Amino acid sequence: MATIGLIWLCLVLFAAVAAPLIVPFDPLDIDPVNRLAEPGWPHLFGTDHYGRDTFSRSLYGARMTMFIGVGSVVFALATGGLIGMLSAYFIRLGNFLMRGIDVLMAFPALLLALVLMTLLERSVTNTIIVIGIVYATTTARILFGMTLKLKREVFIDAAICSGAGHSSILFRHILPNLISPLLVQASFIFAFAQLQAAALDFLGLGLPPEVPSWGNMLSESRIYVTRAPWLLIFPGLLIILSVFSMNMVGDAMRDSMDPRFKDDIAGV
Amino acid sequence: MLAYTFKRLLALVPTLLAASVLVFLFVHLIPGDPAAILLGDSATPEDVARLSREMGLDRPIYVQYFIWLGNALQGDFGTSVFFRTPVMEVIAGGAETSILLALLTMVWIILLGIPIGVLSATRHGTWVDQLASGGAMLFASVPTFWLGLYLILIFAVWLGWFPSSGFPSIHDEGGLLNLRYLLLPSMTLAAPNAALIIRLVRASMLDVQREDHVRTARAKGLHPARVAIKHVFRNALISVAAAFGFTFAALISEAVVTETVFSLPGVGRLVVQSILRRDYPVIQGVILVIVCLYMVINLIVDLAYAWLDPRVSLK
Amino acid sequence: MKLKTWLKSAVMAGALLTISGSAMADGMLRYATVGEPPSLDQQVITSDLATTIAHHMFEGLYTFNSSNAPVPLLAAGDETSADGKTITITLRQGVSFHNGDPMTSADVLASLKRWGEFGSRGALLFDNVDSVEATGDHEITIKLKEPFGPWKNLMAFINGGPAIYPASVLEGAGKEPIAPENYIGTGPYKFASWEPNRYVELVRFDGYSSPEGEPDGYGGKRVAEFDTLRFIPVSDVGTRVAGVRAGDYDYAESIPGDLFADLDADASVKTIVNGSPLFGLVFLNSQEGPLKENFALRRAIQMAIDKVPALQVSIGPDQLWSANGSFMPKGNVWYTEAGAEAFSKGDAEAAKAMAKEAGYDGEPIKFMVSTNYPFHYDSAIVYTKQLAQAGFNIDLQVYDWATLIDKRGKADQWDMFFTHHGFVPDPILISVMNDSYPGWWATPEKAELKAKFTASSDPAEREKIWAEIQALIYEQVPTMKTGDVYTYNIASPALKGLADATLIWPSFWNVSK
Amino acid sequence: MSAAPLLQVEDLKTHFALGTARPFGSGRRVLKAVDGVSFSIRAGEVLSLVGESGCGKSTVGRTLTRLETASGGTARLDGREILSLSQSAFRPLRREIQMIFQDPFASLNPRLTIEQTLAEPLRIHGLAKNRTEARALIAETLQLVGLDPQVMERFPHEFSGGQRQRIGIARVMILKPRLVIADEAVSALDVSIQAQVLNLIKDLQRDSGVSMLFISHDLGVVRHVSDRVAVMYLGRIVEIGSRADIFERPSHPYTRLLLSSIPRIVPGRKRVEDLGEPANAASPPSGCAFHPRCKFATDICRSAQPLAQPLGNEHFSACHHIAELQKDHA
Amino acid sequence: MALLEVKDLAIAVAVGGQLVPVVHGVSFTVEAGKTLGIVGESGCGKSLTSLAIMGLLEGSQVRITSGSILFDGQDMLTLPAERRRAIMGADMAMIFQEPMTSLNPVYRVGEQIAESILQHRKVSKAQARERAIELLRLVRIPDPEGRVDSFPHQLSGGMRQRVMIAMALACDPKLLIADEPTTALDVTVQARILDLLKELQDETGMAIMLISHDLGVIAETCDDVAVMYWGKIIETAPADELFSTMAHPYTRGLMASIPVSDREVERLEAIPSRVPMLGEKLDGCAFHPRCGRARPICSDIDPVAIAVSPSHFARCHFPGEDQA
Repeated sequence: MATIGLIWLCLVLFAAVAAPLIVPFDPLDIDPVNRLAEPGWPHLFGTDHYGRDTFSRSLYGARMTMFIGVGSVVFALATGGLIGMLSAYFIRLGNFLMRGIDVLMAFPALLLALVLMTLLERSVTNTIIVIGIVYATTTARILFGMTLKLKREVFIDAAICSGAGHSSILFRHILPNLISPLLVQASFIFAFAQLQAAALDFLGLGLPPEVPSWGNMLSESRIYVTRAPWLLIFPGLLIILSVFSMNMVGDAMRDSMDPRFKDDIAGV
Repeated sequence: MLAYTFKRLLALVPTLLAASVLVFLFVHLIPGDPAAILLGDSATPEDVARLSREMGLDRPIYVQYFIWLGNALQGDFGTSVFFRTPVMEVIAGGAETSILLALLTMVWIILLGIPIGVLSATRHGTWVDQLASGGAMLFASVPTFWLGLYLILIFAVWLGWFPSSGFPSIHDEGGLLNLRYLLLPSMTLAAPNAALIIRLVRASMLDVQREDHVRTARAKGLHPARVAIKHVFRNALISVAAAFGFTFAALISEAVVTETVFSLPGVGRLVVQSILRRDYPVIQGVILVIVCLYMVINLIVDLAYAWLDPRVSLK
Repeated sequence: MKLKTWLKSAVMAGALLTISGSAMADGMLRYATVGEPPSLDQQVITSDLATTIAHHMFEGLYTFNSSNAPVPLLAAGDETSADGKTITITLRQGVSFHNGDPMTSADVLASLKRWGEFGSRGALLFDNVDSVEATGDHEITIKLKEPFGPWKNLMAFINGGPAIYPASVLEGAGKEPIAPENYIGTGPYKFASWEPNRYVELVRFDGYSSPEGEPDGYGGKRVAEFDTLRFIPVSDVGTRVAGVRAGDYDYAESIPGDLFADLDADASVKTIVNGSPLFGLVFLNSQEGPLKENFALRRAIQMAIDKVPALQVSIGPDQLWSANGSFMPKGNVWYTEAGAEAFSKGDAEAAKAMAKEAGYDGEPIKFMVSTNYPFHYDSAIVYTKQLAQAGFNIDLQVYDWATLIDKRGKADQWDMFFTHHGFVPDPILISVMNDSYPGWWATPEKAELKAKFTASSDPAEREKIWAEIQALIYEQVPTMKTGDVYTYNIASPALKGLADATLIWPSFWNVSK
Repeated sequence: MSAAPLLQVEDLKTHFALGTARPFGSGRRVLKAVDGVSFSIRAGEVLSLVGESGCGKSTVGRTLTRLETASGGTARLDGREILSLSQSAFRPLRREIQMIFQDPFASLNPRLTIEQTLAEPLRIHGLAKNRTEARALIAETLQLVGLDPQVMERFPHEFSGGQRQRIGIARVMILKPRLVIADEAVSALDVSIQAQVLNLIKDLQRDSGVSMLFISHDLGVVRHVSDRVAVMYLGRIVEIGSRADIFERPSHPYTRLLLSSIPRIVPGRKRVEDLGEPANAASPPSGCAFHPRCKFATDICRSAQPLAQPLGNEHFSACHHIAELQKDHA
Repeated sequence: MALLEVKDLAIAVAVGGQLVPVVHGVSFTVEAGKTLGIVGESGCGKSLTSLAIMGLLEGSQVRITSGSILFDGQDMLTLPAERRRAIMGADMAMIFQEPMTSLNPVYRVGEQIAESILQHRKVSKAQARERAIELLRLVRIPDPEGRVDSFPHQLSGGMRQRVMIAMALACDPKLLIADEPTTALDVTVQARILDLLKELQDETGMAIMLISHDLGVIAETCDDVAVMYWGKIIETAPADELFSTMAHPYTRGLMASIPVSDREVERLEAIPSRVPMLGEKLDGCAFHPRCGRARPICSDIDPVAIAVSPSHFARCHFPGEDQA
């Protein structure tokens, strides 16, 4: 299952990178004569109400998916990860910082995103930042916990006894041990970010409407659910497949790193 | 127990205060003038400025905050700019829908999530498990609004089994039967969350299954089903209970979307609409109420946690 | 065992919930609105949605018949003095307010005064009014400074117009809309409740005194057939359509053009096209920025745009739009083609040359549009492409409506913005005629023509002056009309007595189920 | 033996706060893990600290290496007080005091190769000028602990428990410390491996002349490695003396209980009567903490804490009834 | 007839679809009323063997590949699940190494003991509770009426192990399997638990199978001893005979490795190299890589059990050689 997921994600990545080379039409090209054309030739996935080619837009949508996914993952991990790690390590600072995280976490994710989005105006960067902030909070929480645990590890005591300083302990001893849980966390953020971005698009507070993203495609064609069903089915399936794949890959990664599976032989 | 609850409630105060500042700041940084929206398209800037002044929107922001906070502490969140009625009344109007929706959704989540999760864990590794956990993963990957649109199309428009949208109060004509309006929305809302609960129940049961005391229970010669329910599930419930706090937060988030799709007169849609209308007092009020509610739910979850797990001491 | 009983009762409950579907509420009309009205105070609120609801409970002295001519509603008749400066209006007798009080000239006087001072469109008339007095229990006399042609049209237009309220309600009322508990009018339905976020509900007013005569437009006899009118906000258009199809609503407004063919063919819904079109307007900034006073550059922009593809993309089927350059629809007394040949040229080459001549050097032109109205956004996308082809550097800024309204009040923030305009019976009511409307078109040429236009009360002369004004608009380009849009609504076929076309706002007296 | 001890610990106290502070409460509950411990270690000497779980023996070691913060008392290394130094002032001194940890699976960073692990202390204390020099030192040390120097490229998970503990010892020995604190250094190992590592520790100690604080619960191991032994019970030393004194002339009821509880292969063991189970360190009994389990206990034991009484030859026992016990020996 | 007779028991672990043998044909017997000790280092298969006897390998990745387990004349491996469960916890009971985690933290100890009784005996809940209190008294828990309502976390490790024992004794078992019952306990507590087990055996006449890595514990408690190494039993003998004349070099090496508290030795005789892992591949005698006296034959041929005396067997090509 995870392999299929991985293959799909590679396809999405390929589409994202190669979109400008392989799209049959300009995704922004308006063609009022050919509007709402059914799937077929030359419009594989049909056209939308501007007469834009849905297939080309879908390929460009892969690009946005990657942008949003990678962008919010990087933002969330970089800020949330650092806050969580430092908070756990310098516990006094942590008590203060984590309080702030608590406050942010008291806001349900989408509400926080909604308010921030309204505040910042719609743009790709802002969408990434907003979703990044939302997941930075959970990442900080998780990393806080993990770092606290790692801090109690004996090898950290051993490093202290060797005379290692703060930065050495943080970046040489703690951080490398957080890499694989961070990767798992990254895959789930990636998946959730897609759904979150699509929901923001749907509420009209996500990416700018002219950007060809799967969420926008769904949002602007929701009234065509019976008139032109292909406009909802294709982007919808693309989102579901991608989120599903990412979740699968994340699951597989989590299972493979979980020590309890390794302990199976010795543990009975 | 009471003392603990009181203590916890007290500890919420600083968080709430910080949250209130954030809410206030966020809301006031949003571009757009409520006076302009209120007056409509043909109003002139002079009209807008005058109304703005009348509404006190021209005062320094911190003055506005303290006035608002002072009133909020007395349970007065101000008057809706848009509806011209007290914010509390506006929120109360949406509360019925949202609470009923949440309850009904919880019923689905519990009715679907727990049995399927238990089944999946006890049949670990079989096709039943793969179907259940794969299906759960799939449902967790579907955008809520997309699912909602199709549920309306299939069950309301084509089959005509359920109403498509809206929700007349249960105090209206029709009484409790009006709950049928919430069936599709609650299913939409339940789908991803039930999926998460399935996965969680499954995962925590698998975790508990590895624990030593389960081996002890099996060594007593108990029937596997009894071991699964009384020992594995009962203990797994502890971590599942903790997840209900998160589920609730997710529910609020997704309710915003679901209520919009189904045009439910709930609090979630109220937020979106109020943001679009720049109805500051309502946005502030609703968000603050939701934050409070969320914190209280978390407190209840903690209490439930202590009730489920005798190792957790409230003292 | 226990589980089984449980399941059984759950299934039964489920079945019950399903069966007892929409059998109830025959005496209730359920109307799915695009959103929530800001307030129902007709004097100060110009929202169409508010009027759709409110004109069932508030009435003015006049209203429009099906050919958009003003006819008496609360008035019984009127006389204008020979010099055209004194108007005497007699009121209908036996009309009572929803609170049971009889309507007298005191109420009318108070209503007109408040409207004149604070009403959205009151100033248009009252700038010319010398005095208003109650000259009898059922008589009002208005003295004008100069003869003023459009007075009756202004009085008949209830949207932002002189709805008649009891004098008691208006004590101390200012610019701020009156509160819901003061929604007391004379109409066939009276205000029942406003559940924020849920619905606005009106109920039949049993003491209603209807004007006489065959129903014609909004004029003539009005009979409240429903017990209750319920206006439910359903902001998602897909949900509105599904709701009418599924029988959850009897009527839904503002349906996208692309669904017209399907819905028209669908037996489970009835389509009702709006008789009076609305039209899009792109305003240009006359106060600041590159477009200020550069009429040549504005004409270049106008030259670049072909309105037809935008209408195709944003509206869809041909019968729902018309590429009409006149500010008033064909068939209307105000229809004129003056200047309209420049309406939709779409000549990129010519535009490029004109822009060069006007001294345009590629500086960005900020074009604001909102996504709240898909047709604004869709059109703007098409225009932006066309303008880019003609060498204009368009910076398309997409906001939500609230932000756009805020920004357009600040002259330094924009160069063009997209909005739309509802049908108005008199050109004086068109927003561009208002000097302080964002865009701030107030050239001396305009001022001169406007003064002439309002001073005349001779219909033929006023039509002629209007043609000149329209030509001036095409020359100075304070705004660009984008074409007429015939919106349509959908209704349950079960509704009886519904006209085939809506005059301006849907009305539900004389309608039953 | 020289008179000046290498390490002199006096009245060491390490207390932990239990739970979080209550907003309006009467202050925190305190766990007195170590509550007034004094001992000294001479150069080249092995002192064992023995006791059951929760008696605070590991906390003593962790406090001396500054992994825990002392609540009171002093510890002088070569006459220099180390407990009051700031962490940064203490860092150079860490080279002198090194620690071997119990769990060979947890004490090595799984993400670092053996070379990286062993090079770190060299880098920190500036003991190698460059990588070549460091590698030479590492190879030498690995050989010293009985490992092939080739293994330095590998990661910890590639080693067995015994080998990892050897690596842990190498990390300590590479710094040529003056005091090694071995905290249950062999208790996680299988019996056959435990013997190998014990032999190694003993050899290294004898060859380098390093002083050692050997913390263990296993009296067999303790008898095997120590010069002197201190027995701890609930945060205090109840008896301290030479190996021979402790094992042949135990002079505290608790020491006797411990010794008699060990299952023996040779039959004919006589058990000392045990009246109860160990008390909880968070709420220790009044007076002599051992009194609820002691058959000698009288009223004074319930009210007064016994002081350490000298029995000659640096043998001390903290018991009110030392005289009765002494009689037993005769 | 022996109470328990294990014959040629072989166990394998499924790793990635393949079965890796980990216990290689183990045979031994436990006589009624006697104590058999199984001793060995980690990974020798002693715990797997005991779990297999108890029937607790079901559902894991571990499979019993051959052999038989005769308990009271019935083969536990072919018995229908229903009947096997009727024996588990009743005639055959088990206690485990970790008293801290072997009790369900969410139920009171009384409920957990009563559960076992209610499972196997037709009694009312009140009677089961009475019996639970009685059992707590039997295992010398002070204030059993009060303790019966305690949660496990409110008890010390020693107390919890006593509760475990009480639970195991609930239905008067004929055989008690004790898997490292005192390893996690302090030495003074261990002594008390071992004493208790011996006393209970005297009172009830049950047989005990005691699994431990600690030769001292085995020596103090057991009548017979089996020594395991790498999934095989390499030596069996009555306890006194084994500890006086050890025939297998591994047993001897183990003995010499232990530092004891009653005498001083200058240097321990350690067994070189490392303990092989369960499932590792080894040819010939499994101990030959660590055996000081290994000869060519030892690496080629796996020795069979050779009788050193009528009741003493060792799997060594040269048993008893170099006996000190």
